[in-house]
Amino acid sequence: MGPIIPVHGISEEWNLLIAFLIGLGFGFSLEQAGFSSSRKLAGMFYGYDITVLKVFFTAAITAMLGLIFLNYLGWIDMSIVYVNQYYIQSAIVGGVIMGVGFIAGGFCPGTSVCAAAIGKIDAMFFIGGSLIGILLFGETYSLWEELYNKNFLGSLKLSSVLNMKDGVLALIIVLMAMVMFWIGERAEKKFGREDIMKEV
Amino acid sequence: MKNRKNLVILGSLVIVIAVALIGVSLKQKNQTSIVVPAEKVRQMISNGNLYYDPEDLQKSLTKNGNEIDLIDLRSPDQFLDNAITGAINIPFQRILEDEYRSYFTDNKLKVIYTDQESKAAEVWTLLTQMGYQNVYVLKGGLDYWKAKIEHQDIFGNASLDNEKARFDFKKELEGE
Amino acid sequence: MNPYLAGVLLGLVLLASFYLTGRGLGASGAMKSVVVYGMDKVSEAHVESSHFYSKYVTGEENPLKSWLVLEVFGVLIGGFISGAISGRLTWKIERSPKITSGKRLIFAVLGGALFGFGSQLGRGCTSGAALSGMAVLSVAGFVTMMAIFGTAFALAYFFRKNWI
Amino acid sequence: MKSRVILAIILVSLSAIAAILPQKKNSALQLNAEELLQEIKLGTYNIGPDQLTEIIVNKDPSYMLIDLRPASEYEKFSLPGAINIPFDSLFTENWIMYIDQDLRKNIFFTNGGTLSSTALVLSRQKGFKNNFVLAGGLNRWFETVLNAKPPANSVDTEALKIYQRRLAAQQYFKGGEALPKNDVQIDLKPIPVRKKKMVQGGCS
Repeated sequence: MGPIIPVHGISEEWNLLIAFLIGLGFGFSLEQAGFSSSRKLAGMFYGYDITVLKVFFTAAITAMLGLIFLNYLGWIDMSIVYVNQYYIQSAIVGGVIMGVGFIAGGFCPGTSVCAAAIGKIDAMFFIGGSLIGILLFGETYSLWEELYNKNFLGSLKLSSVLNMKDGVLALIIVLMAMVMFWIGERAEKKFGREDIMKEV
Repeated sequence: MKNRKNLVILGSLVIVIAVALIGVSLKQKNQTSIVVPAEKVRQMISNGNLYYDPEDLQKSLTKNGNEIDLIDLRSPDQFLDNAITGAINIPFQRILEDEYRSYFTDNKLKVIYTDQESKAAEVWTLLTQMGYQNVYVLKGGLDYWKAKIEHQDIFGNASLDNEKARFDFKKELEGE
Repeated sequence: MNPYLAGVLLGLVLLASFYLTGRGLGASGAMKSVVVYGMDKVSEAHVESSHFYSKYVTGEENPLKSWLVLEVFGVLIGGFISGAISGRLTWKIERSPKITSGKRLIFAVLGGALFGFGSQLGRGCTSGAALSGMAVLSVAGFVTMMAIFGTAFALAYFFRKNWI
Repeated sequence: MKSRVILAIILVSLSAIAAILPQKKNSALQLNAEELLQEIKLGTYNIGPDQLTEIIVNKDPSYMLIDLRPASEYEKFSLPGAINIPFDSLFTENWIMYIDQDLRKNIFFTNGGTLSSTALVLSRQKGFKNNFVLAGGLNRWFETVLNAKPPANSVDTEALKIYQRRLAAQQYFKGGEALPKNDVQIDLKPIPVRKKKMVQGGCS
């Protein structure tokens, strides 16, 4: 039963090797999706290219359904799988700051690494900026420490908050995503920018 | 027309996935999950729900043998060689096989035994964790039964309470 | 590649990560390890006294020998392989014709700094918090995702010259 | 057909199946009935009286003796270095870190061995490793080692060897030359708690 490494106590070296292999797949699929282009990424916010929306939600839903089926078949122990811890304030404030960074810089950390790999100089500057930002946070940590640790709600799952089965929530999310894809594709038609799409 | 063909292909794809999922989940049928948590079973033992007293067993066996299912968990050889009259034989190694498991599903009182208590108690723990509530272990095991009930060997050293210290450990070690 | 197909592929990679290691993907954590490593080299005392850095340094262990650093190293190689296959390897500053290269780079650094800062406060970036978090249905994942994309949408108008 | 429509059909039908499926909880570390029966069949968790003697005489530090009897009996007598975890408080928070750990091999014992065997099976079902049980308990240990009787067949050299070893052990335990009695205890440092195997994740 999975998750394989923590359950079977597999050594740290194997864990790191698998991290590298998973990273390979991650980088490959990001690049194939076209996430190595900042103008393509930013396209989502202007409606001329909603690739980000498509890839992001399709990936999240695929993994979500996969986990539900693996769990049903008894192949994975979901109590061991990491569920992100929820601190209300810091998640929202942090998310808002990241949002500003996204529209200003045109990347997020994962895609910037991927874009830097194929020679995008702006992505390399973005990575440099990220390091500066993290350093800044580390140096001024005492100012944010209270906010950072406020209102800890544990590894909260949305399905338990809404008091419904994981599968039902997944169905709702899938339906919502399909509506979003439909709206997005219509937007692509309306705001389409041939000139930009040719360049990226 | 082309669209309809695509739909058929897609529909059959979905059906194949669904069938595969159901198939895989059926294949795992021979996994019996534990329904009673370990701590609850431990409490049952502390509350004395583990044992069945041999004298009570003897009484109910002579009175009306149908009240209790007496189950010998040892091997068939041992069972043929020497067993309590009225017992049936289910080697504990095979207890989860379908034909034997069905013995435990009715509500009749079940008393299980091995030569000593401890193996029967281990199997009792498993059965109780699986949710069978009406199973008990013959206190003292077959050894006590043979010595005290069948042979009336009053002076023998067979003890009913297995967990009672049979020696004064401290005195034995430190000398007189 | 068709974006939906790429999404399924990415989802399968994420699923493999959960099945094998019990954790999702991430990126900003690796950058933090680099920062912590750098600070540790500059001033060990400073790292030990900081409530933030000290969380990520244990004994003599090199902070770079972590799961996320290796994973992001894989992203680098994986991205390169994909770029090479699809013939996209070029040195290039991607920008809208409406701004200069210099301005684009300044915005990139600025955006990077904001993203780096926010990812630490929000305990993860788009991949670690939003994507992986949503896959396990965690509230944190949905909240972070909405905060990132909502803010970016709201401010898109002011940055339009950068992109279109 | 548009790729979005294909994707929608597949994902919606899969998630509809997911919505119908009952919610299950798996536990990778806990054993199911078949696995537990396999353990009972093998019985590899049993330690015999002579093995226990060797462990005590060699002062093997990788073993920890755990007395499951009530505190009153423990105070009167226990094996050298044994700690007391009464059966009634076996899975309480105070003690669970001693039986769910990766560092030492625990040997459970009681007077008769029945309770300790059930404790072993229960802890095994909970997924705890590194636990063993003294088969037959203290009673059998005393009977076979400290009250050892010469083998009936004196030609059997193997049995004779075991008997001589037992006599030496009697000297050791009764004479109190090398090993003091039960007043010496293993230094009871708390074993580092092994929390549930949680993985780190996210970007932290």
